[in-house]
Amino acid sequence: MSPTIGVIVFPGSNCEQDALEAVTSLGAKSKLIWHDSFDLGSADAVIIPGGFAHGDYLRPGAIARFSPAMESVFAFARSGRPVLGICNGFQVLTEAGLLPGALQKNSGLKFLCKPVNLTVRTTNSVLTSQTVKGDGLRIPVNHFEGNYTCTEETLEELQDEDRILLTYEDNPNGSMGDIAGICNAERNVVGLMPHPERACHPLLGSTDGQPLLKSFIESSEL
Amino acid sequence: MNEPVHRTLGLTDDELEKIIEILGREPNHLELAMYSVMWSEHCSYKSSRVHLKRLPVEGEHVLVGPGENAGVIDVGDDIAIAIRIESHNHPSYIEPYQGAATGVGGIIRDIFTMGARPIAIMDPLRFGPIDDARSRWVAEGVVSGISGYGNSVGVPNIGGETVFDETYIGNPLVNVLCLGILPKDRLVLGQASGVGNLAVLLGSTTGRDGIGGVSVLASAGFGDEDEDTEKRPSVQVGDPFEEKRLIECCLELLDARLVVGIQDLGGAGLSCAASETASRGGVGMDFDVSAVPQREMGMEPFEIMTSESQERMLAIVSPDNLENVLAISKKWEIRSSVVGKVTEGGQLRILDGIDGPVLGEVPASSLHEDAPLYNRPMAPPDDLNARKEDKPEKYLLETNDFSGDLLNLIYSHEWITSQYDSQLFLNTVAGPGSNAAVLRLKHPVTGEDTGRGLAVTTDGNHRWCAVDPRRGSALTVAESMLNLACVGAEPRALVNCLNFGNPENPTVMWQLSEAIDGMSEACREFDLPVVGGNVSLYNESQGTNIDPTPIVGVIGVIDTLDAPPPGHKWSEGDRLIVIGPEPEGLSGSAWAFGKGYRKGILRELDYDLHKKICQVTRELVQKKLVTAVHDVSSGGVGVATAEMAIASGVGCSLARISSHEALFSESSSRVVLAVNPDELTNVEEILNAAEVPKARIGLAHGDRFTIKGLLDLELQSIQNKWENHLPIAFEGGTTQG
Amino acid sequence: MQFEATVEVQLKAGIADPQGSTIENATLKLGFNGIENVRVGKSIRFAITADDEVKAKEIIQDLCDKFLTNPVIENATIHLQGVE
Amino acid sequence: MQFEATVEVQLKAGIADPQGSTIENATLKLGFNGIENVRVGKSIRFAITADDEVKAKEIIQDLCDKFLTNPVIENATIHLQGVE
Ligand SMILES: Nc1ncnc2c1ncn2[C@@H]1O[C@H](COP(=O)(O)OP(=O)(O)O)[C@@H](O)[C@H]1O
Ligand SMILES: [Mg+2]
Repeated sequence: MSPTIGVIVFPGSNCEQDALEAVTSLGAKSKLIWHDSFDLGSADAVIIPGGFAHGDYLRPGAIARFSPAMESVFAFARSGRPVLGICNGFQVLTEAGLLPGALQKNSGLKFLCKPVNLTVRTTNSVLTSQTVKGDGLRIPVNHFEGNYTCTEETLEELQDEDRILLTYEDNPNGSMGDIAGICNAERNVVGLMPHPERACHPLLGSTDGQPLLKSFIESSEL
Repeated sequence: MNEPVHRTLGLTDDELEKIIEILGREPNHLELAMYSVMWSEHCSYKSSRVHLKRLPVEGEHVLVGPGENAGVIDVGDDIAIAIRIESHNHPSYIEPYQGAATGVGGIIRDIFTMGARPIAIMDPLRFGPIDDARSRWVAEGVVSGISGYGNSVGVPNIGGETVFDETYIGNPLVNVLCLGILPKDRLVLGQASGVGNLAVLLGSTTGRDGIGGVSVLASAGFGDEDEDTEKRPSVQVGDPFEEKRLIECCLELLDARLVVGIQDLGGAGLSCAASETASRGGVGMDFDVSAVPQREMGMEPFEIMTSESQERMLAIVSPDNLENVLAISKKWEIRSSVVGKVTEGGQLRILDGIDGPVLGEVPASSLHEDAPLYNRPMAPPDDLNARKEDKPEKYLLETNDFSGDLLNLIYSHEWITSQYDSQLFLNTVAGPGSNAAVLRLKHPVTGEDTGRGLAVTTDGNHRWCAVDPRRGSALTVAESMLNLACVGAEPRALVNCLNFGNPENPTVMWQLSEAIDGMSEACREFDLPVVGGNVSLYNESQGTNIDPTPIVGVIGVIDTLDAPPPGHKWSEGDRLIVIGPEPEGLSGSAWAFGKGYRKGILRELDYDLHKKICQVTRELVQKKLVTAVHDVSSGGVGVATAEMAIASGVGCSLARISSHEALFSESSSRVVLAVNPDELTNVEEILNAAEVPKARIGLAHGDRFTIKGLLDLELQSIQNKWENHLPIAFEGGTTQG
Repeated sequence: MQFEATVEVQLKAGIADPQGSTIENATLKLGFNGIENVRVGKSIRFAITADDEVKAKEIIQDLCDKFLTNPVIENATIHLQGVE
Repeated sequence: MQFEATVEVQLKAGIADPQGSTIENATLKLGFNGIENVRVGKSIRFAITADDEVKAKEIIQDLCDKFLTNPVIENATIHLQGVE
């Protein structure tokens, strides 16, 4: 039985269909979950997709994290189910406190859309289990606020607990520790700024997003 | 103020006479305000309409031609594509960020009004010289405005153009094209029908922004002028979040077939939307101004009717469906209010309360159809012949720094394009920086991949059009055809945005008329229907008109999209071939303009040869016989090959390019091909069979960019110049004052 | 002399502030009542060295006009405080 | 009672502020000397109705903690002024 991936849609989200297309192309079932509903239905795993939830007004994720669906995602995550935040979804997860740190404006103060090279730092997470440590992945970023920022203690903790999943080869946004993606202590909640769903089709220039999304789908079967 | 009111509103005495004739009485202030905005150049096309009629508009695949919010074409598989281009030049000069942002918002509304989901935008831009700090301020603001709005509203930006030239120093051009996709049977038109149906206003509140010229009507009510401008800002602020919800809400309403017609509110606001929907449907409308949600206290009816507040739509709904419409709006957190109802006859009545007093009453169609039409005086420039004689070739002896000249002409657009989301929706196979943008064609409802593709290009060339507006426009269309051929696409339709100076100047009118003739001729020759467009006049500052700048957007279809198109990257060892006629003349070239030689004569386009070149290029691309391909345009063969070398990271040795003309001429119908030696015979056979002129010009290899006898540069040095050109320029800082 | 300056850049009165309205709506949903007319601007703080307060103000005003604001849609308010 | 509130949201001291540095560099290029330590924050103005000033401050503080700032990187300063 292929698992069902629920994709949360806030007003202003815009990558929800892309996430859906990518995970179904990899054999999962998927469905959209409107932010106003507490009911995550039969989702085995949840993706919070990219976009501009509530216009990113005030701060990305600042309003979205109060949605009913996020309350359910909170419980879902606490129960150990896989949760993935991509780009805006990562921002929502940090605002919601499900992941540590914050995402500030890019150090170059410009929106940035381009493919970047990432290095896999650990395979111990729901996003990276199917990858190889040290491998390079070419995946696009697409954000204005992708500059990962946290306290020195948090950074140390992330490093010590092997919770930095992906780093940039050539830091595009000023992120501390070149961080592109991290996970929580339980390793079932993950967030990353690059868009793996944009690298899942040969016509789009890279299929390096596939192992990440495959890992995620597989982890939701367990 | 001694000037009669109508004149301060920009209406002539004759126009007032006409209004009196239509109404059979003097108009009141509200009515006058509505006529003044609807009969403005911007809304009525009064100076250009007589000329626009000459453009060919019919074609096999055309579902909707000019006259609606967007053109619509059939691309097969029950899929239709809506396309439109519009300018937002003047607002972008005074507030670049918001001017450009609201330009993006406006064109996107034109597309989803048709029932189409917006899937891509493109942005042909023109700015003053990059060494001017204010022009950089404009450019930086415009680009971040397009980025800020477009990315957030969720429509990828897949291409465009950026030109810096002194002609735009006091008047930049910000044109935006939008493409939408719809199942053929969802097509809706912006019309009202069904007496008793309701007009529902969706979206933002209405404020005093953008009521422009008509604000004089109320100046008596306010004290000093400063306060007045403060209360009636000419600048509108875009709200991409509202627009995003408006898109989703409207598409859901259309999917559920809950609306009879729908219309965006653009120029002239509610006056335009109410009268346009009514007159297109052959009905009238009772419109209740008091029901319009207002952002500010104490707005006058004329302010409400002419406000250009952004992110609003007017839907025509049968009373049975009202409840459902309101429910869907609520889901998307879109404000909705019943503001009017469809009536018999053709009168647009403005009321204070739906059963309240009538504040104004005009025949709805008179606001459009009776708008004045001018055939303004035209005259070629007095020195036309002398200009033709003044060719750049005359000055050749003074200049022979081939390397320096080439390096000055190349720059990467990445500083701009990396600020745009170019990939959303997972369609973008070739994005910014390609010969033409290429999108996967997926069914808009099922999401199923058709295995086919769409290709789009925007082109404009003020240099060619300054030298000769007629030939320049024809060449612009030709360049678009060739761009599409380079990605293997068959052209289907064209839209245009005609950016010109002051139409009251006979030379400008002559330029406009010539350009339209050139464009018409080319479109007829290429069998390319014009499905829509926009005219932007009065692009002038301090009495100086911009060079004529018609921009075209052309869309085509790729039958089998199973691999990305060849692009600019050649491989070590590839043979390089140029196909097309011998280059001739430097007039209108980027090289010549860079040196200040802005006159001369353009060669006439050989349509038959151009068609052959397009055809054979398309064939080679479709058969995957070339590694790389680049049409020769701005900067000539020099820039084309340099860009290919930069993209590849592989240099080249070229020969048979031995003069300025050979290196920098932009004469048309030429393409650089890079061919793997194994395919060379094959390719040359096809070229021979096609009877197109061809010349082997060299070999891709190594780490130098060498043209025998002219220049020899390290590839790395070209690359650095290319990459750093814009970033270094912008590091010089910007200032708005 | 050195001064601490704060420049508050606000949208002019008639200009729409979508960010402000969205925040206002959100406060309601979060259960905060009685909050209205939310307007979002920038606050720019810096240290400036100038001969005297008048001179400092002049420089800052110039900076605002040229660079920190677009007077077409924004107003600036300057606060200044001596530190030495 | 109604109050006019201004909440100034600033990045915490240790947090890098690229916007501030960019402005600082630009001032130099434009020929302004003596401008240093530029920090850019938000200024959020609104009207608030509450029983009294203490109550109003309480509500705003709560609003700041929950919503207007991200405590990981930001601080808020509250200014309040009665209007009735
Ligand atoms: N240069 C042109 N070529 C062809 N059609 C044009 C041109 N300019 C305007 N049109 C058509 O005239 C119609 C009215 O345009 P416009 O007033 O700009 O629309 P809107 O009301 O959406 O602003 C459009 O359908 C447009 O396609
Ligand atoms: Mg329209």
